[in-house]
Amino acid sequence: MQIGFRPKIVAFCCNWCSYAGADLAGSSRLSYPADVKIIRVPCSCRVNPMFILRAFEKGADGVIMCGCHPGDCHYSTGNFYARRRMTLLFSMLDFIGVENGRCRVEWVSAAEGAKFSQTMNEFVEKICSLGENVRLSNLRKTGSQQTAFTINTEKRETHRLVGAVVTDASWTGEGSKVSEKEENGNQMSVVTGDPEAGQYEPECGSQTAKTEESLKIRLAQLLESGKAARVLGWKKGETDYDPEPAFFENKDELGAFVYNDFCGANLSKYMIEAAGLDGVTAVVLKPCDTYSFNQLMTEHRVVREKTYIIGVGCCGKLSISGIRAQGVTGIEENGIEVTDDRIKIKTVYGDREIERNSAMLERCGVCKGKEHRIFDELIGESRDTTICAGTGKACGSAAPDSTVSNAAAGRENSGKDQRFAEVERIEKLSAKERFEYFSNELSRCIRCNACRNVCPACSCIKCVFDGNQFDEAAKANSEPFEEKMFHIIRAFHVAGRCTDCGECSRVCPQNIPLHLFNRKFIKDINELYGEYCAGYEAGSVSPLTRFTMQDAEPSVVTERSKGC
Amino acid sequence: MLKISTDRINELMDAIASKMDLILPVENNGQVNFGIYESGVRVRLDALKTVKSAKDAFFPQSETLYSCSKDLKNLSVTPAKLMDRPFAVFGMKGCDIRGLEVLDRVFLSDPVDGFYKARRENGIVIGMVCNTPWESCFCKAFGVDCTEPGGDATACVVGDGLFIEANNEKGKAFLEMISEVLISETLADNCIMRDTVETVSKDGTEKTALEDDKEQSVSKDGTEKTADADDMEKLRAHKESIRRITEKLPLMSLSLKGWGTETPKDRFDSPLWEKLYKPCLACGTCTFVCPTCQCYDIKDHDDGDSVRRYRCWDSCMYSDFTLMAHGNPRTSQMQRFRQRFMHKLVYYPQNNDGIFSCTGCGRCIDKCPQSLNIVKVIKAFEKEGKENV
Amino acid sequence: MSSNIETINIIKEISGVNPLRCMKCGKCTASCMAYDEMDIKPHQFVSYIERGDLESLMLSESLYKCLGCFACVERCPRNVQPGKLIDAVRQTVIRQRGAEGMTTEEIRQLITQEVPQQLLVSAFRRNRR
Amino acid sequence: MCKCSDTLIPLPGVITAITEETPDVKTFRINAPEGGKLFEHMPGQCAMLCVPGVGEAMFSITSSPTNKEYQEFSIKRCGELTNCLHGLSVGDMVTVRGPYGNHFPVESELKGKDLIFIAGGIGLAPLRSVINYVADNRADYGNVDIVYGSRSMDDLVRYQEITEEWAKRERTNVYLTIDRPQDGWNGHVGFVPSYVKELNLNAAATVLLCGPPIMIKFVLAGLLELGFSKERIYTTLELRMKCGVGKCGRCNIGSKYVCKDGPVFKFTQIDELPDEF
Amino acid sequence: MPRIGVFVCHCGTNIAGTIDVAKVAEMAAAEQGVVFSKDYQYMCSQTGQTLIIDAIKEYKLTGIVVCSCSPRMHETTFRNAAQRAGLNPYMVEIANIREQCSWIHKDREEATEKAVILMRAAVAKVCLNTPLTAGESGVTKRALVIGGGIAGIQTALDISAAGFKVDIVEKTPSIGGRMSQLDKTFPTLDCSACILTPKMVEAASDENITLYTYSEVEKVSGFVGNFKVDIRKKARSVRADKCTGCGVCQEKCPSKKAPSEFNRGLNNRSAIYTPFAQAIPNVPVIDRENCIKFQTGKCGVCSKVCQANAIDYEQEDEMITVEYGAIVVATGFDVINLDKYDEYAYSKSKDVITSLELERIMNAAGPTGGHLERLSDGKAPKEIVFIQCVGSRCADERGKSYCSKICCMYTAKQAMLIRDKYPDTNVTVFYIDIRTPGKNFDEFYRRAVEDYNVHYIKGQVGKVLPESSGKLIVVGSDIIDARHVIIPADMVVLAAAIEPNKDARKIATMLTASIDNNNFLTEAHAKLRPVESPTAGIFLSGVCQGPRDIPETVAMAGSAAAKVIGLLSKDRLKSNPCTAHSDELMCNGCSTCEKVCPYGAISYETKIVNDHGVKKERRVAVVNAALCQGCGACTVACPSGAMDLSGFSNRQIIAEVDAVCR
Repeated sequence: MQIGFRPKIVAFCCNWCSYAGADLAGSSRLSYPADVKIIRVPCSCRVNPMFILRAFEKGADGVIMCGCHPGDCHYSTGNFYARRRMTLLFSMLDFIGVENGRCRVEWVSAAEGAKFSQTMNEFVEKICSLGENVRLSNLRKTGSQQTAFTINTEKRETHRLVGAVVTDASWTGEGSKVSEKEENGNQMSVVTGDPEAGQYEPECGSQTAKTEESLKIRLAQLLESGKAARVLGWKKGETDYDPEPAFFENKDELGAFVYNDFCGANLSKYMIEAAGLDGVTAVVLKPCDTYSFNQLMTEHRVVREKTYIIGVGCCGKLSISGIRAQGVTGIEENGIEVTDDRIKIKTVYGDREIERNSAMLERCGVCKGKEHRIFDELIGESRDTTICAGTGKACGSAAPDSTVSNAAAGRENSGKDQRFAEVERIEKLSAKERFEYFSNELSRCIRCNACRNVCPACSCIKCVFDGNQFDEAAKANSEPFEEKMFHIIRAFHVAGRCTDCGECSRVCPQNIPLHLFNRKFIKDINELYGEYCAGYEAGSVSPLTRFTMQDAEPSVVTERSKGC
Repeated sequence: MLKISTDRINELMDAIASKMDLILPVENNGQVNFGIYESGVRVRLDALKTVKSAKDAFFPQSETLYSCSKDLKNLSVTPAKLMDRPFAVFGMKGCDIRGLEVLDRVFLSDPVDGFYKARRENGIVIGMVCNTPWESCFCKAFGVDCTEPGGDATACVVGDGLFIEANNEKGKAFLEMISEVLISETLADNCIMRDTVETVSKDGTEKTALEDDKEQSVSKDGTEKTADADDMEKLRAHKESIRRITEKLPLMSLSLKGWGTETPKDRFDSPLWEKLYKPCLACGTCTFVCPTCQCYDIKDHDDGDSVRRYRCWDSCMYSDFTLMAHGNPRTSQMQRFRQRFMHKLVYYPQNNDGIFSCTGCGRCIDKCPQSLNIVKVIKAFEKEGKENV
Repeated sequence: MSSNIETINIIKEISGVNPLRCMKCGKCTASCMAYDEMDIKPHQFVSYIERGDLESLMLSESLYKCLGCFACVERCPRNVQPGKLIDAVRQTVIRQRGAEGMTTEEIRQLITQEVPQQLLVSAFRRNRR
Repeated sequence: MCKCSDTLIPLPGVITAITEETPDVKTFRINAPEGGKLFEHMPGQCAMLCVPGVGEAMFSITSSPTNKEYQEFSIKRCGELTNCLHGLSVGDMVTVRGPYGNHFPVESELKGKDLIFIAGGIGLAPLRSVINYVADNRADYGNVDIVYGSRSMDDLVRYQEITEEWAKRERTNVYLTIDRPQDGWNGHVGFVPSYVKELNLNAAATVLLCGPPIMIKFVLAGLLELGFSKERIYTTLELRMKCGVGKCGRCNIGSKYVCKDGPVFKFTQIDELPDEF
Repeated sequence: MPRIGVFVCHCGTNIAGTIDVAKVAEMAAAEQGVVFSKDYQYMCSQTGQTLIIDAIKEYKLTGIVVCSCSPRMHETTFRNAAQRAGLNPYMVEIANIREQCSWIHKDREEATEKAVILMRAAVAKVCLNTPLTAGESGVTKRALVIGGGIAGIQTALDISAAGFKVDIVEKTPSIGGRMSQLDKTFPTLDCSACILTPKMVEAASDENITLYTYSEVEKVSGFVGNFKVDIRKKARSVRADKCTGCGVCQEKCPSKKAPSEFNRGLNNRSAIYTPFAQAIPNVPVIDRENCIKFQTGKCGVCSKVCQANAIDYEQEDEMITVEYGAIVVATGFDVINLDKYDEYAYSKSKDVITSLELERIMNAAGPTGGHLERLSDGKAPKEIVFIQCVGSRCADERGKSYCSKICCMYTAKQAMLIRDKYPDTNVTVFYIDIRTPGKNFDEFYRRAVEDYNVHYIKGQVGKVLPESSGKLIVVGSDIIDARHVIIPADMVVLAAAIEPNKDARKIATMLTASIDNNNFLTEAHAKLRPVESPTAGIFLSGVCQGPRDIPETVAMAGSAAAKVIGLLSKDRLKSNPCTAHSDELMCNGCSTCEKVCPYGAISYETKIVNDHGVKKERRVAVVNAALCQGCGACTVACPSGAMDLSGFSNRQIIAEVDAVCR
């Protein structure tokens, strides 16, 4: 413990029990260090994770939250909710590498003055042993308010840069010899498989085309018969890989309708706006989009009666960034031809052929199952697209639309366990490595809010980061910690509501694996509070809005991570 | 003209970095962005497009303007220090450099933005010839020649040689500085120093200055480099091949008829905007990756004892961009969507004698979550123009 | 007297007894099997230690009468453990007397049939420390 | 035109006087800390006032350039910053930067012309600097009519020099009106547009018009009926401004930036712009 | 710009002793928004409050911060002072620099620095306070008393005397509680039934009081003034309106093997029983476990013999929901379980009994008809030994750490009565200290020692050895004469410790009243508010709050009744103004907050919302301020931050966090 180090500790005490316990410790003269400053809140359930992150951001070295013993809460259920929220928050803070001794929850009743002072003494001692909150303060001091790389105008240490690693990138003039990527940079967990992998029954490439045809006919009928005032689907873009979501009002507009392997956008978020228009809107939803629609229905954001859902088969969606990451550029007009396990691309630099899985979206590799959760009719076949992380080959031995047997969202399909493989890999890293990993990833964030605006669960009319209620600079990282706070708080707001549709990672221009935050929360919820899949059926109650008497204590995070 | 073999790039970068800060395309977990050159960093000169343009080096995403401290009653304002040290930005492509010229017209026009001006004066821009233009590039439509990027100096990689030629005085001074460092570092063994007296003319045909410098070609390790003439030939052939490739790219032949200064009056009220804007999410991706977006916001940040006012990028697509206390002139997303493209293709050219505020880099095409972009807007109006004309 | 205080502290340390916890209820003495042979009763040990009167404890017979059955430790409502205190004082006496205690040879002769088995067990236990 | 090193860096200013014009409008007199004016400005120009930590906004400078000792701003309470400003007291400091925007063409087109000032509510503030400027070089201008209306009696911004001095000056007449009859008010009652029609002002004069958007729309229609030409009707527009120098891309109507090419516009210019304000 | 006044209290030397109050006041002056700061000796004194009132008027303050003791002590005092000065009472913030700073830190400089930080946090918070007016809520003019012992009865009588309706809910078939099991009471030795029965009759006949015997409280919801309580009236299987109380059914009932709880299991009772003769209501209850009719379906003797045919086997439990303004907990106490005390052989020998069992034996209506006899062989005991503090004042987990307060007095009473009625019986009492803290208590004890020659031995009993001859060898020690005491006793009476009723914790959870780990309900303030629970509207009467004897219980019952009367006499109650409110511009109507609200205070409506000129129909949350208690669970559940809590708003807490971490 550095000598002379005076930790800054913030204590949130609930007015009825722990604040009274603190007073009792005071009146019985049971001393504890002066570094602890107490903030009174009506109940432990009033402590918003933003307060705790704000305290860390403003230089606190430790934050402790005290509340009544579970069952004794003056508001009867307050501390149960607080217990769940804090457990998930501490688990996330531990996940990004903040030493988990830094935050703690303690239940202190009004009669336990001695316990209060003893807890405070223990906590201060623990924080002193951990020392100053070096990681976060470093981030604040070095990362000045300019973005990480711009030269700050203060002094520049002249030092001889020896041995800067320059990649073996080759840049010869004619015909780009592209440096082979040993690990597909932006598709975190999808490993490029070898060509002769995967044996599938039906020709999927042509299957999507068949689906498109039948979709067009059916949608035209819907518009014709007046059953639907408008149709929400995808419109053909300039090239094959950039279909854009669009509303179609009449038959001839449907000519531009397209449904191909690049239609990755989740259309359920547009249904919020469509709920305001009069007449029925027919919408084309992939299996993973229906989870989001269910969730929006639970939250009364969409109107079921004004929606006609066509569940469309899905063979796993591709993204151009997957193709680009393999150095394929200069694609000619409609030069992409997708078969079920290969993609043939005609480019100005010669023709290329790549593995279909390598361009597939990360979420399709761990698909939750091809069963539509809500639909009025089904068109087209799906094909299992889960990829075993280890072999990279498709594990989909099951029939094309793998049925989801038990209620826990496809525990069967082996692809599902891979969903948390990446989270588990990071959890095994040491706290320091985790912090390095996330600082590095999130330092690329340019605060463009694409992840927030595309997310069907993040559908607030006015986002808390836009208002000045928490006076956060929504647009710029005036404090580098804020990028992390933005992403943690966003993940927290959608915890229990996020259907893991993977849109946030798909749209991130800097390809930050944002889905890790949401999956970490889903994994924790499954482990601590029982298997729960948001949107599995409409009307399900999110784990953060319910509790049981025997929930795990927040200290479970410290025990669990005693290992690494 | 400086030629250095590609596997000695490391020393070149060290040389530059020892003198001044160096910013160049750097890879971080598969994403190539402009970043400061320091040890342990993966340089990716071969990457065509970075996610964010190098605009960040001259007009940073957030930058302190001044901090104002208050003791008891009186306020004291201390402006932030302007950039006073030279720095080099290596590897900017033609579209980025044109983006800088577009920004110059904004920030260097009267009244001059001091912060931007200081960075522009101290910054040395080393352009780079594009090696593999993507299909989303359409810089030719805006008159940007990707083989002649411009900037203070232009670098081009041909075969295993990296050629850097100075385009102006600043570029020349920069090359001299490098060559001194390279000589002093006894690294000059296989790099030929060329001092081109006058700038190489655009079409690169007659280079009078080159002939008489031939005897200066010092090659320490004794391998006699082939005459520099065929280097120049290889360079020209390489540029020619790149130009031929750009012809074949689909979007390069985009026509801008009906935009810029001769935009029809009623384009503002055209019903087409209503159809085009629908999928837009109002996120700020297109504006934050665009090399020419100039809009910024000024906000406060309370540092405890003093208040720091800083400038940060803002996006006209955000809902609170024009929000005032008593209302908002642009309430619907359609108006904001229209404003973005009208500014790029109509208002800016009207204020800056016809130069478009778009350089055709194609970043917004690559990065828009819902695949909306400026090319679709132009083509939509082009189609609409054909129908009812 | 000063050396007294140190020894008392050592005794307190060995026995781990905090005499202040005693509320003078006398239950330890009531539960003591060897009550009659003891000149100083277990509860008095606690108050003597508290007062610092070590001499009379060192000279008292009780040290050798205590069977070490720990009934007093079991019954004490305040968890004062007087039995351990008696052991500690006996240990101090042995330490001060130097090593000329009985040799193992002499002990073997004393052991005859009538010696109760419990005495042997507690004897060995007592001299273990 | 501004002393500071960069247009975005403000100068600290101290509030030397606060006069309460109406329940929600106060006029702040601001000087440099060491005394004297912060900077020179032309009538119609504005400046950015900022309370550190609260916010910054553009306010028109209501004092005339001919006034050498101080600058004045009339501020209506309608947002977070204005609320905070209204809470300040004499001696508090704010930061000011400017002047920004163009100004009424007092030296050029207005010289020697008959002038009509039509103002509604807080709209009188920007016009007041022109009125005082014209007052100080009275000879250069023709006769002057001031038509000023407001919702109610206590919403009338009573700059004393206009009602006392100006009403008495030759070739000048001041017409005040309020929207609805109110006891204690014996002046004209009625909306400004209808009042303008009643006064049958000389159609050749140049009009300087400023007020809430609905009032401008009706007054403009009325003036056109009376035969005024759009060429000679000026107004100031008000949009969200951040930089004040036409760079932050926020206050544009079509290709024109209100803070740089405006805020003073002729209606002919306004017609060319798309109606997006 | 807010104009804040900061007042730093010396609190005599409590604060000034460790904190440099002048420096705190001086640092306060430098804070943004503070226009006046002063330190004074006693802020809560009259002069202190006038200081505040004058400063508010003179400096036109918009908010004040008082750095003093805990807000739980004087927040209302300073709020009233502000109100008297015309300032909204909720523009007052308290910085707790006594309990949480000066009292617990020694180093003066460190404590001063912390006090300054706490002051800064309070100033930062008060700058963002908004004036609040306390809402009003109605008061149901009816009280509920849980527990029908002397505490419950007395409380009910006092409340009904003021004209309010009261309901008593008693778990056992009759009211009377623990006192009805006693024989005589100290110090006046008057017979317990004689003074209790009139009270029970008075309670039964009082038209304001309704008795719900053999009933339990199931669920409590609502808040002070508007409690809604579900009461389960367990099925007695006897029609109360028809039963004449003749008692024939009890005699004739063939099943006699159930142990009588009233007589502490010393004798048995019939399946259909009334606990004791003077039971009120005198209506028997069928104990379904032991009733042959219910177990096997064959018997039915009681319905045959009952002339009033009041027996009704089909009677089921009945749930009723009643609204109350106030609730009094009077759940009483029980004797601790002595199984772990094997040294006294309580579970081995029938002659080792607890004092309460002795009361039953001495009582005329008891199992032995009032004759003092040994339970093993029925002979009159000649040698009785009393053992005090069995389980009390004991630090290990077998017993209780506190002194049970009443054992010394009732043991003296019992000893005196035995010596008086059976002069030839020898009584010995082993004690640690005799505690007789009351009027005529010590004199009563001296009479037992001097007039009735009870042998008091200062010492404890080590062991009680039951011998085959029926004798109990009591082995104790006399630490005054330092002698080993061995008494061959005929009977050993243990003065066992008392603990709160087993259901106290269940009821406390239902009422959200706080409770300590000895299961005694915690009072709002140990000295100043002993009969109220911190939860508003909940009052404590009797031993449920701590060990006490009958006179103190009756006194406490009266005080609890006075508090209840004070509450019920108000027509409108000031409700907590710090309630949640939703900003309709930001509310998504996603009903996440409704799921976490413990009081169901949130409902939804679709209305036209004008968002900066754009009018749209939206589903927005609406908070019912009367129901909302201001816990804040909804504010954190709400993702968009639309839901905020006045008094503890997001911006205020963020400002406090910033001030603390600066």
